[in-house]
Amino acid sequence: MSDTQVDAARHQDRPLLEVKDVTKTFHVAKSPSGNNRLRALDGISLTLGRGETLGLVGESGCGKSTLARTLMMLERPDAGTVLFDGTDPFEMHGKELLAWRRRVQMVFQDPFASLNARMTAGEIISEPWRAHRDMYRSSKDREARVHELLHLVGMRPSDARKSPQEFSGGQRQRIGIARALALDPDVIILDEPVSALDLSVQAQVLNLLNELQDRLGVSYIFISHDLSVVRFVADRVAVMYLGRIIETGTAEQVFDSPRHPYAAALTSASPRLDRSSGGREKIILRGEIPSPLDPPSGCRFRTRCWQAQDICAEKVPPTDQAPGSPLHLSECHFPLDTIRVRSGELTPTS
Amino acid sequence: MLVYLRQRIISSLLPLVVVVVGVFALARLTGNPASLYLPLNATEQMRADFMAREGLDQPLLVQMADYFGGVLRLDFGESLRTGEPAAAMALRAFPATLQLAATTMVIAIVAAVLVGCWAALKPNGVADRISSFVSMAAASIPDFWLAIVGIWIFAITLGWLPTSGVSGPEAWILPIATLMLRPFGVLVQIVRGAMVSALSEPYIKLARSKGASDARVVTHHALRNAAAPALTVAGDLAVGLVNGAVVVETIFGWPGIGKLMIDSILQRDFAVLQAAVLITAIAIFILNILIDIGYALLDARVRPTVKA
Amino acid sequence: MIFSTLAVGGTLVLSSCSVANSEQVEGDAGAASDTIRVVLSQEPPTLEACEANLTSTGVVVRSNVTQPLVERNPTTGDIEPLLATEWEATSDTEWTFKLRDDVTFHDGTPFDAEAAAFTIDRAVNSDLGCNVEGYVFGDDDLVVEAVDETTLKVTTASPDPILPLRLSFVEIVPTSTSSEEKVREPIGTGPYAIEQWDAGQRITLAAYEGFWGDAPAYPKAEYQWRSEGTVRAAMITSGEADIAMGIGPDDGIGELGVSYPNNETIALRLTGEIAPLDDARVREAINYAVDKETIVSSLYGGTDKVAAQLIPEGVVGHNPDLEPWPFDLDRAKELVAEAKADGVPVDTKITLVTRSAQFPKVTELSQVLQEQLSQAGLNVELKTVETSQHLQYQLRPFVTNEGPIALLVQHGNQAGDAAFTVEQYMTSTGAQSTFGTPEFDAMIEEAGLTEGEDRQSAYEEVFAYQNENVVQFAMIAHQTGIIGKAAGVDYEPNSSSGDELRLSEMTPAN
Amino acid sequence: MATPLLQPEGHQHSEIDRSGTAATHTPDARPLEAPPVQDLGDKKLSLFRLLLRDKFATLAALVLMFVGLVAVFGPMLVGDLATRQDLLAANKPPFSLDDGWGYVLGSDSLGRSMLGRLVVATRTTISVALPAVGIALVIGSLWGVWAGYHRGLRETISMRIADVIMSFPSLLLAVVVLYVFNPSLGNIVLILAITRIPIYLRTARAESAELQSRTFVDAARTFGSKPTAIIGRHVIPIVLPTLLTLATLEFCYVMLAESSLSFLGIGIQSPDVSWGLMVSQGRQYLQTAWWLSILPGLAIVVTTIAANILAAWLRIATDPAQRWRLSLPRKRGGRRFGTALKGATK
Repeated sequence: MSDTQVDAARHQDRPLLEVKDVTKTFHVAKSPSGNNRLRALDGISLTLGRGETLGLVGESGCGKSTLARTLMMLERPDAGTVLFDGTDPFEMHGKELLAWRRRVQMVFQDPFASLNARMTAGEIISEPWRAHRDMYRSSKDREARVHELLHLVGMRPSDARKSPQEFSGGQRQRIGIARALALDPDVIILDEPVSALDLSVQAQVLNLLNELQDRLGVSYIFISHDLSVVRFVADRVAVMYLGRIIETGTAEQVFDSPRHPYAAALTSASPRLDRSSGGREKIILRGEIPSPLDPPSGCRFRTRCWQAQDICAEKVPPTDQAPGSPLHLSECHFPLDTIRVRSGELTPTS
Repeated sequence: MLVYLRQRIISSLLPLVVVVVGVFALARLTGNPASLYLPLNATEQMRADFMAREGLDQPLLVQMADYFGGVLRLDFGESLRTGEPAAAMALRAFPATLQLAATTMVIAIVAAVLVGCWAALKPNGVADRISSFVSMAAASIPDFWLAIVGIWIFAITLGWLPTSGVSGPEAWILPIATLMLRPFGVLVQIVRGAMVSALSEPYIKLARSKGASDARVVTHHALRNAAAPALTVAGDLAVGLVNGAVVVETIFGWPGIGKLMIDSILQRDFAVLQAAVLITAIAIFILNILIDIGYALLDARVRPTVKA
Repeated sequence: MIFSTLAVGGTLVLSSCSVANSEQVEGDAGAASDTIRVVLSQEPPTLEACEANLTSTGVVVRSNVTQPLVERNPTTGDIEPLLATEWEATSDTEWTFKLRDDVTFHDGTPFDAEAAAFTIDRAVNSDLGCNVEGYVFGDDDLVVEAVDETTLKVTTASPDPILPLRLSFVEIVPTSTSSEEKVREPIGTGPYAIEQWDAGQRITLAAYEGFWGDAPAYPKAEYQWRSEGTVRAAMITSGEADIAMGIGPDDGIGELGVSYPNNETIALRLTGEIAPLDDARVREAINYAVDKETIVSSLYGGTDKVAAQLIPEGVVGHNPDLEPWPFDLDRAKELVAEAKADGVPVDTKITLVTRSAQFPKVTELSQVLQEQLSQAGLNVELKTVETSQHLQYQLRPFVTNEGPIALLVQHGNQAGDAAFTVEQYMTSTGAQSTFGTPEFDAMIEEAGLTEGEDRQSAYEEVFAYQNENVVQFAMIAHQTGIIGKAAGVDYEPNSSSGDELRLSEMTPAN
Repeated sequence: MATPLLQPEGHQHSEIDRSGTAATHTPDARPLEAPPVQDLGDKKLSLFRLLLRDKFATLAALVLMFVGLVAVFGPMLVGDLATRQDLLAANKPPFSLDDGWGYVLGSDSLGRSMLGRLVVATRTTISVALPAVGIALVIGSLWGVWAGYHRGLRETISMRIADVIMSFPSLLLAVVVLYVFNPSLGNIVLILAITRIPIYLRTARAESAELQSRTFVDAARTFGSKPTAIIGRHVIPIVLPTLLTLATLEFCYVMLAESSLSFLGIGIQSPDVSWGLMVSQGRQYLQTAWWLSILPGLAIVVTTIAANILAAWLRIATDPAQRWRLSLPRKRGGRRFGTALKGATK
């Protein structure tokens, strides 16, 4: 972390990462209604501060992974901007782009699929340097750095010679984290990093991530469908539904006083690490998630919302600030602070 | 799927044209057919007459334009050799090849699946070793040699089967046996390999430990996994057969498209060659599309995503 | 009589049977007695009568479906009456034919002079491009006139002593035949009519009840075709066919093979104007170097005959006194050395061009020839080509820029007269001749105008002169064909069987 | 009907997630029961040692080595034995020493030594089959991997070109090349190579298209690795074993195709001689001199089987994920040969 430029950037005020109105559409086989455009991301905006962990939650298929892939430039957005330190990586080329790559890294969901089984752990961890030839030029330096990284993620230097098959899932994910750290990034995008692991191992890896953040000062975007995990690591949380972020705020705000009915349902369903706030009744949502090919008009959640009214079908709800907390935003015609969150009342009556 | 089909058909049209144009041009590179069709002592005048009559005195591009003009009117020209319409000759020969190829592939696939599964149940067992050797040997015997040995043994020595020809079901046995050896040999290897992989997957082990019978494990679980690679290979093998089993057709007097093609090439019977190539090319494109569909049905992973 | 060998047995009665179902399965024991099953080496491209001089067409059509006015006796070489009973040259250029009056075509229409005139006109004078036109007639048209029902007059542009022989290739068709285009299934006057042609599979003929001559022994005939000699042989041994054409000596026919002289002669044709083959000593050396005796005895089982000239015995003009070149390797080496001493570039690569599958064991023969010529000290390279390419070497204009070429040719004189050979192969401008001399050309032209005994001796001299003074060829052998014949059939093949397989000469053996 | 909000499985599989990570991975499989492998520092040495553990693979390797040696040195040893004709000693049966060791396998229809001809034919056969397979393998594989990696138009066009080649009558190509040019070894190699390119092209494309959506390839992209580097590091090493196995099957196919060309009269031309040509020319003599076609046929079969066994073995030995299988005690050794081939062949 001796890069002075990075240090300098870190002390400025503006957020490290700023995403504005990003939209991504896929063309797929036609649906029954004749639509072949799948809007995976629909006007996503979010920010990420230095040293911060942003939790991104939502059900499968809501666009979380697409967002992650877009942030990693694995997908190109159709509209909107991604600003990293004030510059748009999608405008970059050549060396500039390569330098940006160094600052943003990713840890993937499946520790079995994300490591090439034909390489040793050492080769995997040092692979990023093959693209960044100016780092650790000599093989000796590389070896030393690999050992250092392995140590950092809690593994032994001798593990460098083993191939992924010889490790457990947790160990593999550690290797994945070490690989992400190899380029000394400012931001690591963690796409469901622990969902493939046993519960006991999950905790170890989460602790490791927290520890690394403390030590290295990296920012995380932590994607998960597991609310309890997000709550454990995230400073701020964004909730996605059908390609849109429908609520953001600090972890406390979103978890303890959700304003969007969907966020409320989501948080109510999560087994909580911390039971002190007293048991809330689980909200059971009716119906399936609508197909992203044919999203509902107006508010996307209305088909499953128990308080949907006519206006929800007609107008897209505006962004709404929670009273007294300007950074707690939600998109709902009838945010939940207008009604009482009480057991029983929220349960759909049908 | 329909979108995919339409796109695939449209994108296959151009290659079809390329094939026919290529055949058209290449065939004419192989020299002038005049001396093949005229008596040895034909005069220059007779040669010139022949060329003019067949339109061969025109520049290549003019000939090609004429040809494609005819094709658009479904007129594929006439055979130099027999004077019959070329399309009729090709259409007459093609079913014979198709029937032979289809029967061969069905039998080869069924036999290969049975033998392959049997071999895979006990890797490196006696059955496995035997089937490995037999199938590899089967795949590496020259077909014309085997055909002649087959005739020698089964038609002459034993008198069980007719030597050749297309009369009666028993006349199919030798050609099919000869043709299926290579597909069978290759497919046994594929099926066996894929089955061994599939059978060592944890979920299969689980099924086995739950007491599922071998047959059930194979048919319900492993075979489905093994089907995708087998389909790919079987498809390519079938393409080879549809393109004409020249050697087998030649030996057994099977009036198929492969024999027609080689005769047309050697006789410089351009119109027939073009018609034959066109019809097989269309068949191969259809077959390829069917393979893609089958593959997509089997394995969602490779279902083609159509991008605008 | 014409068909002296024809024996009419009790099977005649069977011919009154109605047309049996054509899907008769081969090998059916019942079929053997009334159907003669023939397996050919290829499917006839067409059965058009005016293309009948093509071997693959003629073998089915000639003398079976259609008949000419006169025919050549393949054994004696004499021209014998068929649809014409007698003929004479009424002037230098005019011939008059008397025709039979008891003949009908398969469609029932009577055969008369008009039909004969129509046929000749159609085959020789039309724009159909008939193969027979180029094969037996020159550029000049014939004037034909039907004087009355049974009298036909044919006038040639210049004197032609062998016009009847030429006309023996013209198969007579009725006037209802199209003269605009060729006809795939002709109507004729022969003992058999075409019953059905299952393209790609078989052709069946049925005996014509109104045939003017003796009814054939087999009421039906069936032709199939297989390109592999071993398979044709196997069909005989397994009882699936009665007659198989074009069997090779190693095709495994065994006892059932009947060999016959097929009028084919093989030889090396040398490009005599390209060094080193422009030196007569080198050409002679090649003749000495080829061990014809061993080739014949070892490769061809002793049935072929060592050749001294391009035509075999039985063809008008054959010189019985001509001796084959002896095998004398030392003499060959000596000649090459002499030529070399005189500055002839004997090291130049000579290309030995052969055509694949032209006749049995052609590959083996070409390798033997290459080896033997190399022994004599020549530099010989083998080149095997397919038919179409081979024709570029065989016919004018020849392939150029390939240096000296020794072409392995197979020449068959179907017509039975040396004129058909020498004009093609020996004159300096002959379509298949690489060089000649003016004296030789004059000699050949003179011979062409002679008749009878004179013609015989004139051509005998031509062949002797070729061997002594020109040496364009290194003769190898007169070939023998093998026909596979099932034990149940009596048939004696002759030199024309390969081109004209007379079904009516076949009878069930008892 | 109510459904649980959160799907219980810890596996995200959305329609738009095109990563296609192998669904066969159970989310939390324990490491395969792979016993620790000995230190594989010196790969070559250990490969050799692994080879010796497998009788069949060793035998196959020996056979291939023998064929290779014969191809390289054999023609020198037999001298003119292969070309010396003796029409009077034609078709002598094999396994008799009456005419010396040179004629131990009998003589052919021109009285040439079968042994000598087999040896000379080995060189021709190998020098047709190896380059033909090699050229098709290299061109087809690289092209296919490239097309599959980039997908889109490049993939579509490549696949249509493959369609064109596959539906083009290879015999016409053969006749054209042999007619317009000469029936030389080089041209035969060229024809066989061109017509076999689509096989590798299709296989490599399919595998590569699948691999390019794998997570570890995405990971490599996030480092900023260039496509060529990713193809070289992640795609080719994984596709290669399949392609090599395919190539050994193709090796056999090419030998057979060459013999079929000979059967049709447009293959290797005398006086050159290959196994395929010997089988083709010897077929006439099946009933009178069986050895003329059986012996070269055996050579083809034995070489093919050996190549296949070795390829199957090599496929495992070069795959770190499977290599441990080879070091197991004998009776448990699972896939000794004939492993999964995803490759396509014809």
